[in-house]
Amino acid sequence: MPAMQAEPRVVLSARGLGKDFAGFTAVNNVDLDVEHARIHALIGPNGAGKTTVFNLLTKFLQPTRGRITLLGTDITRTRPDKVARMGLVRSFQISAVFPNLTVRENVKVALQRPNGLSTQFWLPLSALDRLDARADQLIEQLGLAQYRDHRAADLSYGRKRVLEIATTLALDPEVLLLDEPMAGMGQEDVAMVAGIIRDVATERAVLMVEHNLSVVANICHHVTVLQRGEIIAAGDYATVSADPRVRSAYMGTDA
Amino acid sequence: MAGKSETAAPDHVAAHPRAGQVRLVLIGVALAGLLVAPMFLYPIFLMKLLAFALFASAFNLLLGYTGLLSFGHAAFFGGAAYFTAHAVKVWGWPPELGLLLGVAGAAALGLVMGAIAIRRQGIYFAMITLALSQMFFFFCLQAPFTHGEDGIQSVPRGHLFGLIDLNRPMNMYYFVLAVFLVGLLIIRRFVNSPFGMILKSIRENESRAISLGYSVQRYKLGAFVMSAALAGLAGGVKALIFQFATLTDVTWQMSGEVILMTLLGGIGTLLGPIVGAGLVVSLQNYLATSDFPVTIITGVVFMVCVLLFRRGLVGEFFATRLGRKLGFRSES
Amino acid sequence: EISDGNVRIGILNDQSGVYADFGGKYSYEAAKMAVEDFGGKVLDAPVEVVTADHQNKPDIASNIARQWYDTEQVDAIMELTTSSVGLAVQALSQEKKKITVNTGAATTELTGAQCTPYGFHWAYDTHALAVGTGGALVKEGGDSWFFLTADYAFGYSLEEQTGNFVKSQGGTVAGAVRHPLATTDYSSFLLQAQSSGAKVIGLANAGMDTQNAIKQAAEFGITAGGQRLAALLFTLAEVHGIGLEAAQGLTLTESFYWNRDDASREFGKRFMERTGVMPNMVHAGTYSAVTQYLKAIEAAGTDETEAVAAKMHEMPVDDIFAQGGKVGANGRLIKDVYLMEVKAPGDVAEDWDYYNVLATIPGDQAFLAPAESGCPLVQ
Amino acid sequence: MSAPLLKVENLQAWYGESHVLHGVDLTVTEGEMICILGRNGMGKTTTLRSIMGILRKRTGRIEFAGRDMMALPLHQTARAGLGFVPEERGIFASLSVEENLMLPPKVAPGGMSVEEIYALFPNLHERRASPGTKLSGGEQQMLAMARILRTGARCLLLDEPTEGLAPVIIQAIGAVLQKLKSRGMTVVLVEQNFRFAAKVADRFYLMDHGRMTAEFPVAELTARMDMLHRELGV
Amino acid sequence: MTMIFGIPVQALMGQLLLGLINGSFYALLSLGLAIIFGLLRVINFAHGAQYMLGAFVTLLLLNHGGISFWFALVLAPLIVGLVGAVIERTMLSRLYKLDHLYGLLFTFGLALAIEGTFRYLYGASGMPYPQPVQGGVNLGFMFLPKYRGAVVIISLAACIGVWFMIEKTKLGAYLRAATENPTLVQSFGVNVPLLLTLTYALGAGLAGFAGVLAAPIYQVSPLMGSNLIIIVFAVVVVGGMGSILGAIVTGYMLGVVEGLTKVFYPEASNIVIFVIMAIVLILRPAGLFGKDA
Ligand SMILES: Nc1ncnc2c1ncn2[C@@H]1O[C@H](COP(=O)(O)OP(=O)(O)OP(=O)(O)O)[C@@H](O)[C@H]1O
Ligand SMILES: Nc1ncnc2c1ncn2[C@@H]1O[C@H](COP(=O)(O)OP(=O)(O)OP(=O)(O)O)[C@@H](O)[C@H]1O
Ligand SMILES: [Mg+2]
Ligand SMILES: [Mg+2]
Repeated sequence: MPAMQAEPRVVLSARGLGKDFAGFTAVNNVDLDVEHARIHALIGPNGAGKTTVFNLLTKFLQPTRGRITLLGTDITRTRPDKVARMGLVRSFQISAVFPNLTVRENVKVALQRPNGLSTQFWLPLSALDRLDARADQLIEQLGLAQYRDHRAADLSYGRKRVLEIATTLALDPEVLLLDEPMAGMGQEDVAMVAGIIRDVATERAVLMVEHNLSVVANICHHVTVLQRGEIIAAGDYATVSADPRVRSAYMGTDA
Repeated sequence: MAGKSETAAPDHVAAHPRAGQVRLVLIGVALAGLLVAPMFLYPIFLMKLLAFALFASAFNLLLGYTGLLSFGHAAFFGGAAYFTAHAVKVWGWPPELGLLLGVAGAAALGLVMGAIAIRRQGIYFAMITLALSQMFFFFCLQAPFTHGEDGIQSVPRGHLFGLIDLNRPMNMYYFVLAVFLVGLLIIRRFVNSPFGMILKSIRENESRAISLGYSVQRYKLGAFVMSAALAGLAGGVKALIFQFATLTDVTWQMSGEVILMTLLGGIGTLLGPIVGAGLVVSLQNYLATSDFPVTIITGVVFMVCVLLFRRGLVGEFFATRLGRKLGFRSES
Repeated sequence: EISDGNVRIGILNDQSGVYADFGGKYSYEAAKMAVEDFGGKVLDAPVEVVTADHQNKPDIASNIARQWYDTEQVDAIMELTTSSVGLAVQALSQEKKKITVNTGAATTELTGAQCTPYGFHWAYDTHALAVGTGGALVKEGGDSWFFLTADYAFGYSLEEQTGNFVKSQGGTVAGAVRHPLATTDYSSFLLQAQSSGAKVIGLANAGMDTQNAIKQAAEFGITAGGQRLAALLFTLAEVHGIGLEAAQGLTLTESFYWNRDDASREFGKRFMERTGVMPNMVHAGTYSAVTQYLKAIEAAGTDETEAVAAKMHEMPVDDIFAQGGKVGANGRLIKDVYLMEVKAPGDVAEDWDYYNVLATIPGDQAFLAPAESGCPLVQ
Repeated sequence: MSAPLLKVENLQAWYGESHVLHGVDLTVTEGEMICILGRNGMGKTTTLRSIMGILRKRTGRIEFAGRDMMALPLHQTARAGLGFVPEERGIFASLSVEENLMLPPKVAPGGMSVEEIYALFPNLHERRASPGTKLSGGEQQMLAMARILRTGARCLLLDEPTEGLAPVIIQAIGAVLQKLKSRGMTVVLVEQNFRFAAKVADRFYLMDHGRMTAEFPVAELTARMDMLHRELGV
Repeated sequence: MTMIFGIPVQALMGQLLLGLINGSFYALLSLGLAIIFGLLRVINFAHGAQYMLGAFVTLLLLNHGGISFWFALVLAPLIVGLVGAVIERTMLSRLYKLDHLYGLLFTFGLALAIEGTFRYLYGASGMPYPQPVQGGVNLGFMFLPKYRGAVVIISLAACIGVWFMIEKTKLGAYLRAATENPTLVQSFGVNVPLLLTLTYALGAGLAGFAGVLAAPIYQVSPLMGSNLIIIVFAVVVVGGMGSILGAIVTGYMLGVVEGLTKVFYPEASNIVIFVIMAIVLILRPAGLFGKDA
């Protein structure tokens, strides 16, 4: 569907994307366009291939078929760290932080790269002090201020997810890929994170996998539904949730 | 090598406000001690100690700060010893250039070995470095320039910058001391730099570091080459001290020895490897004249360290109240 | 006149490895015996013997030697089994201006290109072995050779000199294969030697290495297949080690045999009482070397290196080990060596009576003349 | 009411130095399904891990089927009839799905048969030959539950079984739990998904900072809605 | 004489056969290592020492107990296995919770201590062990000592037996699962600590078994294992760490390759295994038989 309305606003797009694992097709013929300043949801039953699509887009996996374009550049064969430097940053389904660094250091690790401070092995650590202000601002924004100097490992699961989002935002990415950002979070955190996502999406594109349908309904502009690796529906939430195939494959009868 | 399930000691003890000054005084005392030591102790022994302390510190740079356990560092240490010895003895190079060649050679070797080894992690990495260094060992066994079992003997120490006669023990000692201190400063800066920060985060969570846009392999390789080069510096110096380059320095037992020194002193502390090297070298010296084989003690110390003092002597001290009061921290 | 009031002699050799029987602790005993026989004192200063195990590593050896000289007032180091160690310690000793008397190592380099004014080579060398064992076998028709060589200075030297000697007698060398020190499995080397078709397989190694090679050659039916083994460096200790069953018929060269004359028999018995084994040429050579060193100090009236070395070069050697031995300007002791054949088990009259002496090779044939040795000191 | 099957008194637990449980009391009767509600980090998971004996640094009393569980080594707790489904699922990468399923030894008769399990979770049947961790997150959750159902455990400790699952699957799991209940299985459920829990549980505990702060039967649910909204932000 | 690439066929066949004999030892040792690594995630650096222990026990049994080789072939591995079990129970088992590297370091120390002790007691030089089977068979291209032939057959049988036990039984599934998450497996009611002890004992016992077989060929010496162990590590890496089948196949294969190298380019025979290892790592980091990590 929306494939053809390719406007200049499309920042990340995939065409005919496919991935086979030893004879098993996890993703097949997926077309996707992620647009600037919009939140795009990828939903579907477990095992539909959502995380795999993420891995393909961020190049953690090599696609078997298809092409991926980021900001007009073909990245089908690019290395994952390069892709990240081009502005496509992801979070992980299983939370990913640097456990023995403090919350602030976690954020600063991310801030270091765009600031060109990462390869300097001849500078003292205090060269990083100038990142403190920006780091603290992000920490504050995500409500982690009181944990600023705690080791990430000591945070609860939900807070680790929040920290991960903070780290991701630190890179100020063009495209943000969030894999189940609300999983394992309490209700108030969900609301807060949803709000943050909505805020940051005003100046960048967001693609997220989420099972929390009320969040999807509230903040996502566009929804793509995957099943068995293929797209079965796409459109805004109202359209998609009315689709009988989606209802039977994913939402169940009383959603 | 962050012990997976060891919880860090709670950071309740705040450093004493004057801890910084106390540490400076301690460093000053240590330096003064090093300056006068050769008046009281056998200079060759002291030089050996310094060379190994530098070697262990270089090794720790890799293990303690990137979590990469190399079981092949002897290749750099012993390899550089050969390069330096050959340059000085056969080509007649001055000692400083010979050392430079050793460092460059070790770095090049590190680049090749590292490029292959960093493709894998953890235990695999250790095994691969071990095997690669063993390959280098057999190369050294057979390459004509190393003179196989005979080694490169009677390496001249020469004159430093054409001026200072290194054949005089005191001159040689202060030269070795200077090299050691410079090496240490380089290491210190390296780990406490923005680059070092990235290394640390890679150790903690590699795929997250990738997703943040870091080319993890290059950072690791960078650290590996740096560590190899410094190990090479130590090896080159050792060749000049003993006027000998030999197979002993490229064996895997040597790789094990440097791990022992680091582990015994404390992984991830700047001081640990130095203390560890000091202990191991003294022990070997002490036992060299007795009938009792060093390897038994070495082995048992190894086991005890792993089982009981994983933080090492220095690490354990840092973790005590006093250590924390003084504001010491270990990195792992 | 005696520096630091005493004379210390270091016996540095392999005490736990493949050459532990070849020299080892027994050499230390021989040195102590020599000191006791000399009266325990020279010029009224006590004489002491210290010892250490160098594990066949030249670096360990040179570190020990350095420490002995620098901190433990050692005046001379002797024995020094294995050539790589011998060369390393001799070079270091020259720098430190100390005397070494080598009884354990074989290479002619010690008194050849790398000779020093204070270095002496006492018991035997690769040239003597080549002339002795090599010559005997060529004479018996073994005119094509294949070498199994220990991969270090000693092996090369022995292989080269024996090969040259064989060629000079009209024989050929079919090839050689190198094996690391302390190899346990010789099967693939032996197989190569076998397929070379050479009549003689020259074992250019020593100690336990040679013993193993001989045993495995029997296991793989090599001797049964008609090829001969030449154990180029094989002494009484190794013969005892593998037993007469395996060793019988071997031709070998030694510069000492305890059962040769009354003096040697008397020495052998005393040595046996102390150690439980009969001495070979290394042990007897060490006894002789220590004795001669002490005599030289006495003659010089000082233990100052230059003076003692001069006396050692000048004085003839006459003791249980050498009769009328002369020391060349290159440091080489020139004395007779003996070609032996190992007896069959049935022919042995008493314990340790393992040899038939086939020939006595005069010193000037067995050893290179100082002028031909390539030693830069002899011009 | 029959005697309690599982009884926990004054349970305290520590992670290293940090004191996480401060005296948990809990009773579950045979055939009952209870649910522990609570915000992140309040100690729900820790409670289950302590009961199971995976977390060894603990004090207090734990009694199961009349036996004192505190002194039992870990492998004996399962033999006593407790089954645990961890939050992180714990699927084995080096085993195939089927091997994962067959792995836990049967500890008592009365478990489900493999056919029943496959009928319940068709996804697993389809992917039975592939390596365990190559399953999607949801499939792994199913597998983690499925393999305990085989063993004949009398009491299941389920840690957030619906986390990350699609609504249809959640419904399926709800149905499974109903079915288990009808067979007389005892279940201790830890949930964040309050709507789901409301459908299956008989009784609720509310957990806050390492203590149970409230306990009420399902019938009082509507009456307590306000309090729950406040406590959980539902 | 027929030639292949300028090498007499006779010499070629002979070296191949010798390679196979060496390969038997590689296979047995790497099998034990792979089992211990695969299931305990411990790189057993003490494997060489345990191999040496097997040989020494055999020698001591003969010298002090008059126990024959064939009986020792059963008894010595059991003794070594028992020693392994004690080590695992009292010390190694404390390290599983930690980074796997600690296991490597611990066993490294253990190896030094064991070898040092034997060196202290018996010296560094080898002690001969009489051949249990005398004589040999003339194969035309070479004279094969009967005993060495037997070694190939015995080791092959042992490898297949162990492989079958681990890959084809439920025990194997427990072991593999326990590698990943021992606590969870234990929470299923499996006595994991015991399982791990037995596994380590099995691995050590296999090393001891190889040691017994080696005694008559290679001399019993304290350092016999440390010379071999690094090569065996390379074999395990090439085969794919933890892959049981990989360890066995690669063991024989590399033995043969090494034999071939001795014919064509003898200088490289020490290095060839490591070269192969480097190439395999570049092309297939997980090893020939390893699953992608
Ligand atoms: N391995 C650990 N080491 C140290 N502290 C821990 C560990 N695991 C959990 N904690 C801490 O213990 C407390 C209770 O954690 P627990 O996992 O039991 O909470 P929970 O209620 O299950 O939360 P969630 O809903 O996020 O799973 C938290 O504060 C957490 O930070
Ligand atoms: N590396 C792999 N090898 C083999 N199969 C895989 C691999 N990774 C994923 N799969 C399979 O691909 C399918 C899609 O998995 P994926 O993780 O993308 O699902 P998902 O949509 O993210 O599900 P969930 O919502 O449960 O996380 C699953 O059936 C999974 O088993
Ligand atoms: Mg997913
Ligand atoms: Mg939890």
